Amino acid sequence: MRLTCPLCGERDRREFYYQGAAEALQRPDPQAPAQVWSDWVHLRDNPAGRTRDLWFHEAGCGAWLAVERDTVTHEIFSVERIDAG
Amino acid sequence: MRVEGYGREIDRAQPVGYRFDGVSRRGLLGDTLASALLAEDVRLVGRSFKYHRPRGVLTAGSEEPNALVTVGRGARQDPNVRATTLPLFDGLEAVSQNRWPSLDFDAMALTDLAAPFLGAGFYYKTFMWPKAFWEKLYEPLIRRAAGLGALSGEPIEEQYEKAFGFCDLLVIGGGPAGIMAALAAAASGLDVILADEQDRLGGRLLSEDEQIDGQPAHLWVAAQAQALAGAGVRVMTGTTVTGVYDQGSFGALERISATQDPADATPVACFWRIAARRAVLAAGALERPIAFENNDRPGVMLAGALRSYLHRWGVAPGRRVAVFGNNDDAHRTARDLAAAGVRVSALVDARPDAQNLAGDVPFYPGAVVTGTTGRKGLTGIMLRKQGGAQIRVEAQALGVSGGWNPTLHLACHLGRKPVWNPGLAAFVPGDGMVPGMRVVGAARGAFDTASALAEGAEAGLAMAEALGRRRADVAVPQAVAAGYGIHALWAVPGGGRAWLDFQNDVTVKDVTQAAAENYRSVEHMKRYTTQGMATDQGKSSNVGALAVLADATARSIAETGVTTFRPPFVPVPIAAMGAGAQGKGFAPERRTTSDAASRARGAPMIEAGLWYRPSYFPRAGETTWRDACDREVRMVRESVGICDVSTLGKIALQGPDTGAFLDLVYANMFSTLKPGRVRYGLMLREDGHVMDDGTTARLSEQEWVMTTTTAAAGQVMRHLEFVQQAYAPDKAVRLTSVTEHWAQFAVAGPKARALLNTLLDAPLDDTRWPFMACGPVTVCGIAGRLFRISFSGEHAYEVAVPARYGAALFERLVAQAEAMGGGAYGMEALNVLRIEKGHITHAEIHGRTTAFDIGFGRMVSAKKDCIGKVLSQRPGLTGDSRAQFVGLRSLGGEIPAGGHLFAEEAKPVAAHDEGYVTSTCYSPTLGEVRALGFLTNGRARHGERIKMVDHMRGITTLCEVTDPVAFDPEGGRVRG
Amino acid sequence: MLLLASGATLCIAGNRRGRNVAGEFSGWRLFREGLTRNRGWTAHWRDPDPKDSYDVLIIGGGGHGLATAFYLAQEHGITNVAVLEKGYLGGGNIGRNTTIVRANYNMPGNSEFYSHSLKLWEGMEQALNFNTMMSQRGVLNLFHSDGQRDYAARRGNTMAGQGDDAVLLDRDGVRAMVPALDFDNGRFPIYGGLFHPRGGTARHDAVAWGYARGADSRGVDLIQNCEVTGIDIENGHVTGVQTSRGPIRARKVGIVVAGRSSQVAAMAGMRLPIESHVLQAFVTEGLKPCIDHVVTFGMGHFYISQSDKGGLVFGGDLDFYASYAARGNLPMAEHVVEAAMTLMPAIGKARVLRSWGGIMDMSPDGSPIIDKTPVEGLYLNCGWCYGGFKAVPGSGFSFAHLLATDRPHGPAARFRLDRFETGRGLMDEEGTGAQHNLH
Amino acid sequence: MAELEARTPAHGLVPVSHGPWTLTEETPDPIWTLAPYPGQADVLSTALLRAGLDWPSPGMAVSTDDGRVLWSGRDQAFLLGREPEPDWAAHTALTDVSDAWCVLRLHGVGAEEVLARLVPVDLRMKAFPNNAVARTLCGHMTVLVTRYGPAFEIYAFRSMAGTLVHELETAMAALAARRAGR
Repeated sequence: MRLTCPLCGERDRREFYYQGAAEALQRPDPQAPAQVWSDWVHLRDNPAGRTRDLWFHEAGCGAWLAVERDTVTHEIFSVERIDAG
Repeated sequence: MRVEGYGREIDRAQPVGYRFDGVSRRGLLGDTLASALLAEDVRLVGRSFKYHRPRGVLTAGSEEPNALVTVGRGARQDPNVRATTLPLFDGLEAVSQNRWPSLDFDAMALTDLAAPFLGAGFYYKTFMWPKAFWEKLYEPLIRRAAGLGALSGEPIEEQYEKAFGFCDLLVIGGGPAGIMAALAAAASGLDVILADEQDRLGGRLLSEDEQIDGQPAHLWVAAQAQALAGAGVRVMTGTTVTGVYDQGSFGALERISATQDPADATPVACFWRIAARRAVLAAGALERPIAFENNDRPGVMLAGALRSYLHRWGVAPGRRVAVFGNNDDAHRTARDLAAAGVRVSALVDARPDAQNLAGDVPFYPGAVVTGTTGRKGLTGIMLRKQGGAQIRVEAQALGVSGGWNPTLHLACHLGRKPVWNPGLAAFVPGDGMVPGMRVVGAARGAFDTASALAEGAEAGLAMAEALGRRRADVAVPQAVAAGYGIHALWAVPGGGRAWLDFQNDVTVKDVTQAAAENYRSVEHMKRYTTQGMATDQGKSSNVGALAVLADATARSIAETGVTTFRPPFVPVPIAAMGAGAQGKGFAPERRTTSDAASRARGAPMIEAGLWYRPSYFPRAGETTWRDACDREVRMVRESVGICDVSTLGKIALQGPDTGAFLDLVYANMFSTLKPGRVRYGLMLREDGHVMDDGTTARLSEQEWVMTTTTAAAGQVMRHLEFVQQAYAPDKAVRLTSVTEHWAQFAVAGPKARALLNTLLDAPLDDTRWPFMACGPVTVCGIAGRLFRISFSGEHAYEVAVPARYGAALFERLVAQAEAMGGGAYGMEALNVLRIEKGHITHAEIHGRTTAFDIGFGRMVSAKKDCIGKVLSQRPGLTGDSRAQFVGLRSLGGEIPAGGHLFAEEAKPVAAHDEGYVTSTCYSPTLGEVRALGFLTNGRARHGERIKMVDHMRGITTLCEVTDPVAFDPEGGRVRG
Repeated sequence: MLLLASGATLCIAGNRRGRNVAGEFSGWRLFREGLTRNRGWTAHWRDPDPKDSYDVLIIGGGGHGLATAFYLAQEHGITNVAVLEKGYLGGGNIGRNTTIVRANYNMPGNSEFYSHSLKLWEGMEQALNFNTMMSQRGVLNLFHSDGQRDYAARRGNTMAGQGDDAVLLDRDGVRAMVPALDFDNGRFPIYGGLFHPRGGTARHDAVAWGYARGADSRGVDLIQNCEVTGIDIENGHVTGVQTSRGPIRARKVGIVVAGRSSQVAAMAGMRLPIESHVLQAFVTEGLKPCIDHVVTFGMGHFYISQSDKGGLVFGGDLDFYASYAARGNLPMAEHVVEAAMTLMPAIGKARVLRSWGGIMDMSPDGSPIIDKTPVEGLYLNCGWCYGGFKAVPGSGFSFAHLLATDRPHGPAARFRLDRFETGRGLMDEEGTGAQHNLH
Repeated sequence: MAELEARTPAHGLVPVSHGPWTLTEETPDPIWTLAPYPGQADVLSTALLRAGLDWPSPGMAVSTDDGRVLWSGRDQAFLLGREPEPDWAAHTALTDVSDAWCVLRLHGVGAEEVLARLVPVDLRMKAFPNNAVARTLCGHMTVLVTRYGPAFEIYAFRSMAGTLVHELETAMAALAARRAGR
């Protein structure tokens, strides 16, 4: 697998650390009910198809990236920095 | 036998001496082991897996199922080598496999007599009684009988390597299609790699008598090799592309050297990882046999392989050769052999309407071979002529062609299935099976040379166009467009055993029996019969077997489907794919600046993650590690000790928003920390458990430095980057790892200040340097940093200098400490010191503990949000039912880490389990065994007696539950 | 529509003993058939068309689903049961794993469950009249530091407390058992190992076939090529399923579809604490016996054993990214093989013949779920991470118990769905927390 | 007070030669990381221009007589060979990492073939010209690789100097043997 890092260009999968679904970016409000928090940490859509998840270019530029891709075909649609705003 | 005037690849002037099964033999330079053996009429070369049937060479390529040998001796012993692809070299020693005592007389061949009782899946139905006998008797017997070659049992000696390659276009296969694709793409400006499995380009053309552009095809190939080099194509011969992975990633195995010369440092093989923007699969096709009774005799070969042996190595495997086929291509074998003067005793064609294309040979259209004679080597074939008459024909070799299967394996590696083409009686690749890959030539089912050339050229141009280049003008050479005219024939009906998978001994009957037992799915059939699971992965047998299955289940072949094509296309040595990892190469070694000095002092070094740290520093007269450890602990408690703590993660944080950022990542408050001060911090995961702990110092208003544990340094850095980029992207805070920049040493003990004062430009005092102070210092004239922090519980500092001075400073510190009655201390003493003080490490914060568990529940600040705060308040993460951090004082005996805790009278079984021990030591300070652990509701149970049971070491010890802090609970010493 | 009162138990007379349509298997039978040209062998299971309704539907004809059906019939006499399989029986992870069987877990919950499962393994062949080639050759977990040894001891003590077997070996003990390891030059020295003699391997496909044959012979309908496309729910009760072969009514429905759990649960409107990940495994060409146990490396995921056919079967870590493509990527394959080279360089000449990938249900604590769902009559069995194969008998037994009695089965009582919300009874063996792919 | 002796990261490990390649140690001193705060990259860029330098685009280095600035990752660059101006701290995090890196120089025709054994990035001239920079891997180590003049510079963690030299030397020796065999 190869990912095109917005900073480094196309790179081998071995340079990246994978974390999980990109919904980790939407951290609930500290006042939100406990169940909202628990669901956010534990539950996943886990789609068989298009998904958005988080990868860290750990052995590269150090950018955390949101990758849109297909979990069945492994096609990659986009790679973005999560801090790009 | 050798055939005069043939053999494009051999040099008749250069004999090569080798041994097979101990017999000295002679081949020619350019031979493979298989061609050399066949040239000397050695037909029996191996034994099958299950019935130990005699086996001979079937193919001329890597798909060979039969001719597997073991090469070399000692650590260089290499089992399961295909004789068909092994280049002959002087001194080669090869032996046959899976036979005892010899290839010629194999006692295990008795199993063949029991074959009626050993059909498909027999082992699932027996060996169940008596129960113990499976493991004691049957399984060992089966294991010994199974397997092929043997490993030497010694670590390998040769070099292997790995490499990365990059290109615009990867062309897989260097036959006519591949050559044209590469030429056309390169001419259009692409950066091309052309990989071919054989050690020369040409593919099938090497084995054929054909013309291209008016010249013999193999000479045309030689000319193209020049052209490719001229066009800048990177030609990788001897390189098999083994796997296709996502986004144009490919694995490939390059065989470099097979000479087994210990003096040669050349790697044996290189495993390539190739990234290509586009790919052309031009891997050709593989011929398949036809099943008929006793079609497994040595001497029965594939028809195309006979042409390879004739044209490439000038070899015919017998004086009389018969050919059996169901397509026009088989006729070429009869034609070429006859032209070479080999007697063709029969050309048998199953097609009733077949025309003889082979010239003057006995021709039997509409006939089939129904059986063979000759146990260890073919002597004749039985054939049933059109109309039914049976005759016997003498033959030492039989070339069989059941047609050709496109070599489409790589196109299927991403999970797409090929489609059945009834006209070709073969599976062919569909479009777009691998994004960016195009399949051309025989690999797509275009079996004639003219089509291969044209399709290859077009693919090369199309790929160039797809990558934004202009198509070059490329002339497609002229070649014949030979017919194929296949009429499917999978198995000749008959009573005896007709073999499909030669290596695994799977017969037509096995497949029909599997179907009768309702193993009708192609996957069930494969797994039940082991069809296609041998070293060749069924390359020549799978399609025939599933055709038999389709017939047995009254389904079409298309409906029946194929099993999954999986990498690697050819087996890859573990040593190649894992090159570099043998010994220390598995992971980088990290050494501190004091490493050499520690080793010089005799310290045994132990692994701490990737780092090496000293275990203890032995001194004369000390006989055990405990002697040294106890002495080092006393040294720190009584005078002063030096310990390299550089391995702890150090992260520089800068920027006006750092305080707020730290408040988010730490459970406790940091924004209130004053410059020049240090604070202990506890970091949680978002799920509310403890991630790591450490100290963070505020060096100035905007400059902070965090320490992490050695174990979690990488994880914490990654986590901090995530929190910053995800939740605080606009905040002015930047993180930089400075772990490697600073060499940092703990100076601990009552004389720590006195020691440092001998090295610092300005002396320390309690007013400027109270406990938890930090700031810049000058050490021996070098700008450094000082932190008054303590893991040992003593008056202690950590002093940091740029790493280039680390080695020198360590020596100075240790020398000074020794002069003051102290010295260096290692991990063992460090561990004792912290256990005495009840300080946690990752033995305690092992990922399942909460702040509550370790008694730090109140550190989770109520005044602010932090990572992990909400989930740390889940009901299950606090309370009396949690195992809580406690100290344990031995009431006599050891308290090994890993022991479990039980009430004194309880039976030590799971139902009564109340906790466990995480850390243990003999405390020389307290003169007793002390441990740390977790005990259900432990904080409320200080003073209780508890039983530690360690079944593993057979130890039971009564303990008193205590506060974790065993020594100096008031903490007076760190401030003293 | 049929409404099932909550808590009602199903008790339908069934054939608990089972009469195999293919007849009893034995050495004698094999001999007899051999003499009569093997013409007497018949189908190991029927291929029935689905009926209109069943008492229990099991979605998923993998190892766990087939075992569930078997134990429903065998232990509870519930035989009006259908197993619905999208593809072929045993085509999921039971057909692509590294065949390791063990009961060497540390956390309460896992410990008692796998202990029970191992006992079922030990009687499986007699219970099924099918040789699944259970080979208790022993599982050896190596450790490479003092800290790892302490944790191995802790785990060994848990096992002993559970009544299972564990032996803590030092370096010499390991050397005597597996001399082919690199004891002298490896990157991470071998300190010792935790040996679990009753662990071992089994022939994975045979387990699926044995349970299939056993369930079929007790009256269970095994329906292949039948994909569930919807779950029918009325007033909070499950009433049946929609399939590619038409609707089927049922009083109870069990979901046992590792690798598709999230998709099937979504049909009932549920979101699961599951992420799907690829795990690769590898087999080499056949070799004469050289590794007699299951050996695992402690400094990176790597585990290896030798099959009865001679292939070295080994595996490693997840590919780490969410995926439903049952195939792996090169970097992880290389990493696994590199671990092989540092641990046992004597197998360097062995050639990797085939690699494959299975889809793992990764849960937030690395441990499974066997529980009711908020939908009455709908039950869930998922989250096996990579513990699925060894769990097959225990999972089937416990899930059948839950389906039949509506009460959790003792050894699986902690596999609750709500543990993540409450934080009670988490079973995080790895200590890596709620990041699914780290378990 | 006596000065402490300084030691370079690859002390005693290099030089190494095989075939046409030589491996030597470089000591660019000092090395500072420059990490402008969010929205401050332009300000830093202007300041660098004033100092005769420039803020490099990702994957590139700026080399002038006044020093070198190597892009070194997300919002970060290495400043080599000179100290940053103190007033840059107002908009940029400045960190002295001079001693954190072991810097090796691999010289010789076809050095990219040596590195192709270890580095998963195309380092051929066409893809990786002079002053190109990549943060990537060398074997299992995270590194920074740059093409500087006729040679490559490889920056790895100081603590890994031994492994770095060993891996490069192994690759050099194997490739040299391979070439000698032809």
